[in-house]
Amino acid sequence: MTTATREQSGLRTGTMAQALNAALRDAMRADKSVHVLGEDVGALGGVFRITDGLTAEFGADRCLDTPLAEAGILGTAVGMAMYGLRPVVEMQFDAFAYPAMEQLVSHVAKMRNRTAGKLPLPITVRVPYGGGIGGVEHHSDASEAYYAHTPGLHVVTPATVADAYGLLREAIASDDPVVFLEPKRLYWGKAEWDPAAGVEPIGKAVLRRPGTSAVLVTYGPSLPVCLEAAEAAKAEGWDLAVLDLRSLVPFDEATACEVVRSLGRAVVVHEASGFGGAGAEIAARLTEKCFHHLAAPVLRVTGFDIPYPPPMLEHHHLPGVDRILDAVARLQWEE
Amino acid sequence: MTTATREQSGLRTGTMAQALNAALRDAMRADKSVHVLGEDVGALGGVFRITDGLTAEFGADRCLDTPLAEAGILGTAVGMAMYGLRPVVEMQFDAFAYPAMEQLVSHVAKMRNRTAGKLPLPITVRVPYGGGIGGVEHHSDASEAYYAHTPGLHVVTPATVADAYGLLREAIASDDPVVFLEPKRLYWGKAEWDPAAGVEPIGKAVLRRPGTSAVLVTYGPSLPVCLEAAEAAKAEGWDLAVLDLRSLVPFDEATACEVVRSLGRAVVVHEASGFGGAGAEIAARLTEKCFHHLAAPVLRVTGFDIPYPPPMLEHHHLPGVDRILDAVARLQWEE
Amino acid sequence: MTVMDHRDQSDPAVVPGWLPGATAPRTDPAPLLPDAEPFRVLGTPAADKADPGLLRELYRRLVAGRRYNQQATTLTKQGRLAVYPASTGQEACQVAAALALRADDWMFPSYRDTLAVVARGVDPLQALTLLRGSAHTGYDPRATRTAPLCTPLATQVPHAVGLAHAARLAGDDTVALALLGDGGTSEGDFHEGLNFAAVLHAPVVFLVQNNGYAISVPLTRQSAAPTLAHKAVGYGIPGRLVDGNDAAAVHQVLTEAVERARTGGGPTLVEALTYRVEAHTNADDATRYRHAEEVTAWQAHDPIRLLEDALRERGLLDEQLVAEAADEAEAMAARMRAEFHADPDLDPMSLFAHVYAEPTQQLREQAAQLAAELAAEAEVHAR
Amino acid sequence: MTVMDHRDQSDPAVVPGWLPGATAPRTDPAPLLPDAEPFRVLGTPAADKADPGLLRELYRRLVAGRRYNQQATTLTKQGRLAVYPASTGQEACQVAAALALRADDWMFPSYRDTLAVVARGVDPLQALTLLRGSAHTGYDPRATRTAPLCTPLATQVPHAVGLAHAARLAGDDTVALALLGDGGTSEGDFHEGLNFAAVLHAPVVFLVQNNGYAISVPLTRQSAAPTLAHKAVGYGIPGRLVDGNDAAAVHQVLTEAVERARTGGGPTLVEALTYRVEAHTNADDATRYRHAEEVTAWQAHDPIRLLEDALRERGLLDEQLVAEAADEAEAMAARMRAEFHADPDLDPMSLFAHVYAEPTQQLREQAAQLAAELAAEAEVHAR
Ligand SMILES: Cc1ncc(C[n+]2csc(CCOP(=O)(O)OP(=O)(O)O)c2C)c(N)n1
Ligand SMILES: Cc1ncc(C[n+]2csc(CCOP(=O)(O)OP(=O)(O)O)c2C)c(N)n1
Ligand SMILES: [Mg+2]
Ligand SMILES: [Mg+2]
Repeated sequence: MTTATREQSGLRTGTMAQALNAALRDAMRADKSVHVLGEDVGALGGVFRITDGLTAEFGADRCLDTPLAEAGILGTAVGMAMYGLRPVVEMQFDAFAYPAMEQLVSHVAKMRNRTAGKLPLPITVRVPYGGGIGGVEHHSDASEAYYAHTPGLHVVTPATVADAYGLLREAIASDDPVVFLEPKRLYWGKAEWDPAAGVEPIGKAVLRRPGTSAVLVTYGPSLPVCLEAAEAAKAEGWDLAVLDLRSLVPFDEATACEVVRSLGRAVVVHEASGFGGAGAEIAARLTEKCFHHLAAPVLRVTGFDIPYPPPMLEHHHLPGVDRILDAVARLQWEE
Repeated sequence: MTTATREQSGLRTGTMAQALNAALRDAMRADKSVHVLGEDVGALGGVFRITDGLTAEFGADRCLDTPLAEAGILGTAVGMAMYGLRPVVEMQFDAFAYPAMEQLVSHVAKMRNRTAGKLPLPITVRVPYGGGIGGVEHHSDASEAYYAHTPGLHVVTPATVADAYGLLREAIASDDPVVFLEPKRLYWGKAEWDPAAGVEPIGKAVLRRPGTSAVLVTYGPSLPVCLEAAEAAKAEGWDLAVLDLRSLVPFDEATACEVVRSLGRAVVVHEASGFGGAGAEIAARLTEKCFHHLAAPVLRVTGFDIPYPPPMLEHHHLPGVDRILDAVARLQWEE
Repeated sequence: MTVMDHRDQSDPAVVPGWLPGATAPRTDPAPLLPDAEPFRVLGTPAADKADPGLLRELYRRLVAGRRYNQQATTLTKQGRLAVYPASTGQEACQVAAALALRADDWMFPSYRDTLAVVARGVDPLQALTLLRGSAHTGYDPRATRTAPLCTPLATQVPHAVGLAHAARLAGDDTVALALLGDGGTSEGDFHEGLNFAAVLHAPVVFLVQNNGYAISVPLTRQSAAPTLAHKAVGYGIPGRLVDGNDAAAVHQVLTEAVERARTGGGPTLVEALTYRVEAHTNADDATRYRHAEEVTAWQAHDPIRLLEDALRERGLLDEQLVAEAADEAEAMAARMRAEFHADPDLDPMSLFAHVYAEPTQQLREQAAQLAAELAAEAEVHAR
Repeated sequence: MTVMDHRDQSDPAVVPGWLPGATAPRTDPAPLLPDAEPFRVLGTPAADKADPGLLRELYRRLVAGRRYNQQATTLTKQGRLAVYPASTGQEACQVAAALALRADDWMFPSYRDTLAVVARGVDPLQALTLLRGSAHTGYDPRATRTAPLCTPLATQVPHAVGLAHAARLAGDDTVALALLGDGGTSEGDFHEGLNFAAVLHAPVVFLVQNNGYAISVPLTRQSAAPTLAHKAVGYGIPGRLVDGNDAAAVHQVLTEAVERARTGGGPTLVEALTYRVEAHTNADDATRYRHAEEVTAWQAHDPIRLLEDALRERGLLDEQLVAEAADEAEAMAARMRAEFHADPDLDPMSLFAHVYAEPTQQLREQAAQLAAELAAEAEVHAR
């Protein structure tokens, strides 16, 4: 994938929300063709404030409050991209991207292919993603499986502040459409990051923690809980590696297979419902490619196969440290 | 699942399209609350003639030509179901169900759960499904993975004429919403079937062909090609079993695991794109449950990860006998 | 004759088939267009003729409604509700919508319409489970003929249409009322729902509470239509414009529309002009997108004040009424405080109870897993 | 001043903020409403003043268009096209739409508008790859400023709006024209697109070819609106009604709408009343849902016939024109027959060429797999 030029430098400290905001601002400064549009992205700065200040700096033409209609937003972005712009669309919550499903699957994902490469659509669709923030129904869906199964889309989700900045810059610079999933519950976590430092480009997984016993394969909102589980696992005598996929499409099979082959045991962790989730693809693929290196089947720890629960019960649904360690314990250590 | 009463009896001969038509007619005769609605389902009998004659017999109130708006159709069906009807919705082609994705995911799938069981929605969503009929772009999508990943939906696809009748009766009788995927390219295949005979209910897989070497796990449109491959495999010295899942949700793990454990080798076959497809779930699940019985990883033979090709190239995309046998050959027979 | 034949049978203007010269409007658009001025009762001569009982009833409920909004907002500040989208300033719409319906009619509320649901008779605490975060829908929609509060905007519109259509097919004279906001009219589901309603001639009424904003987006960025009620003509149904802060006017317009629907007259689109006095929800910061003067201006046009003035004018605002209304409101607020004082006892296993009529094998396993985890936790706690 | 500020700056009627009493229509609806009678030129006094060059040009292209429709339909019968949705009877709309645009404008056709695409200048064979089944879009949309033929109904509407909006932001005076059918107006995307267009004041024109049917569904089951053009008022844009079989009238109405859009006047919705003389596609059986008399009635109102009559009346239908038109049409038909006589040579490996800018690792593996299969097949054939 293309690597966005990094014109800004100097260490910054801030939340993921701020890093995303900085990425948008820097991308808009660097390239006049970058336009932001969506519901409440203007004066309000978005309900999560990711677009804060963009209308003030770039004007309402560059950061556009649209009418309330997601298919209309994405469809309008398609037309804008056809004229040479790089639209960055904000969907207000995951479940509110569903009305745009037809535009996404039948046009955004396919336009390059339908026109033999003549009409690529460099659209970034930002989706505040997943649960864990006490949102009432329809505010906490995790819909990455729909997108990852749709050929023509890239599907990216950052798990760190630095990646939030770096991957969003890469997504906007990409000539392909990118569904950019922003883990809601990581929006407010702070860290230091260097916008100029560059990050691994889209399509590269990163080993966030080395380990010798088994690997937790994860992405986006589940990275912190995996790191926590790896810490806790020490007490049980397990030294767990943690692999952050960063993008589901492209899927970094080489890196994932390397670590799985070397350890022989893996657990895939994500918060979306398990059945037909992205974890199924990851487990099936790793198994197929690493079969003879496996001491145990690749296990999955995921959300249950239920509609997302009300806030007071969501912690039972989301994979937590105990559930991850239970799975690790089932990795057939005895043999 | 509930088992629909079978008031009709006597052997019938006909195509899958005719069996589906008979199922609708018999269901409407048996239960006044069954209503059909969709685009062109009236005088025309649907573009595939599945609703042929229903308006003539039951009137336009029971078999309703709707305005052209899929979210409107499904949303209207939700309201009808809330008032006690059993709507059977026809989507004209898979890709034309995408506009209804929000209604499907946020309401149809969740309403029972959202209302603690007070508002179940006995809606059947019929979707002419998959390719292989020379359809131009947007007419051959295979979208089962989206539905199978959505908790609250049942996902069913018949592969035989008898199942087309039986499973559609079961789907209509079910108190849960069912996405009923009708393999387009099997619409015109003829067979004998007995409407009174009863079929295995939704949720039961059926071994279509016993075998001793390995099993092909499949569903819907890919069953015939799997049976063909099993025939062809005899020449190579393989005796392949063929398992027809019939429903992805509920997934008949018991039956599938039994055959996989007994044979130790399995290939999952479907025509949808492989990445994040239903085959990933099947492979991951069977591996997890049958790991120590496996002589080789569960392999997948699927459509490529590309937008559905134009008619003149579609045969390269769809899994065919050779591609299936290639996969069988990779099941590590030497060891 | 089937219900679906109504247009061909009853409307001789409908051309039998599509012929050249089938050009004259099939329906006369003139009666469909809303009046230029919103309909008003309070402060007009019509107020003198309004039923005193109704005005007093509206008053009691508006006062209770305002208090409900306040108490719920306070509960969010105390962390007792996850979120609350207040309808403060819109109480006239909420209450009138409920009173315009019969018990066997159906209401399809949007996420902001908790108060309308309560005014309809749903238990005020059960109506709040969604926003408390303890359960999705806390009431039985069938028992109360009130659909769940609907968050995905405008998706409830086709539901109302389908229910109304089914009721009509059954020969019942039930009417469905769908509530939504100005922003919701931009969604495809609004359009598809209204078109279905018109074509099906369904007994359904659409009430758009136009409060000038969709979160931060003002109406001028939402629509360029003369009024939102003008959208009706594009579906061939009447559009009506009403002052949404005039409870008597909203009540009358909705009652007429409901009656029209009930007696086979088909759907109506009603636009009520009103204002959301509070921020979008407790989580919102309205100072980012609107001026304080706007709020002040609307407070002068407050629905309770308008009604009080009208009642006073007619000598109907006696001490007893004021006291009764205040007591009722306080009693409800006290009940809310008492009930929501502590977190409820919830059964985590309920997560698996209503996914399907019968749980799948996979769900049974997942339930067993959670049960085991809970047991292990309990053991740890017991130690 | 940004483009987005246009309404607040240029329209003093826009209320600054949402205030009580913000009740008078913000836009006067009267000029937005279509006339009761569709606009006509041919057969009216206006025909005498129409530009003879334009009329002759329209004639040549209508004749060629009719022949194109016939030849394509014949090719389906010979199995040379996978499917063809003929626009026979609608040639006036198709041709006039193309002629109303400048080369640097953009056209957004629906799946029935192959002829409009050809009339716009796209190579007639390249325009047919989709329906032949050899490739999706056969022409370069950027080079021809013609979007791909769009099958998912009404989804092209917001595309046209977005492109027009982007052009306006760039300071270009490019206009976008979106074509769709009567059935397509029921889709949410139609609604959302028109609303965006109106709010963005985008230079876009919408042409609804109302041919009375969406496959089998007649207009009375599709809409209860006075006319489809009346939908315009709900967005605050003008609606115009035109006889879709009167090529001069469609041309004039579209030219005016395009000019209006080009000069900052915003979007227009045009409804053209016409008829699909053939079945929906070659795969359809129209006898199931409409009477033969209907077809006969429309043949008397055939667009070519109307134009011929007008030309004859003015002495413009000379032998040379008739011969020229026929020759042109035959030459095109001959080219279609020749080109489509045999199946094309297609490269299966092209399947992987344009999924992403760069293929993923997985796609490279899949391509290798297909290449190996093709090689193995070739080997078998070689033996
Ligand atoms: C489909 C969908 N998109 C976005 C949202 C997020 N959202 C919730 S409320 C709201 C604004 C609604 O405005 P309006 O319809 O005017 O109702 P009001 O809040 O003013 O009552 C938005 C954008 C949603 N709930 N559903
Ligand atoms: C979203 C969507 N739903 C359904 C279809 C299937 N379909 C193709 S054409 C058609 C009818 C279109 O009618 P209309 O818009 O009037 O155009 P016409 O065919 O008359 O030109 C339908 C239902 C589709 N292409 N897209
Ligand atoms: Mg509002
Ligand atoms: Mg049509």
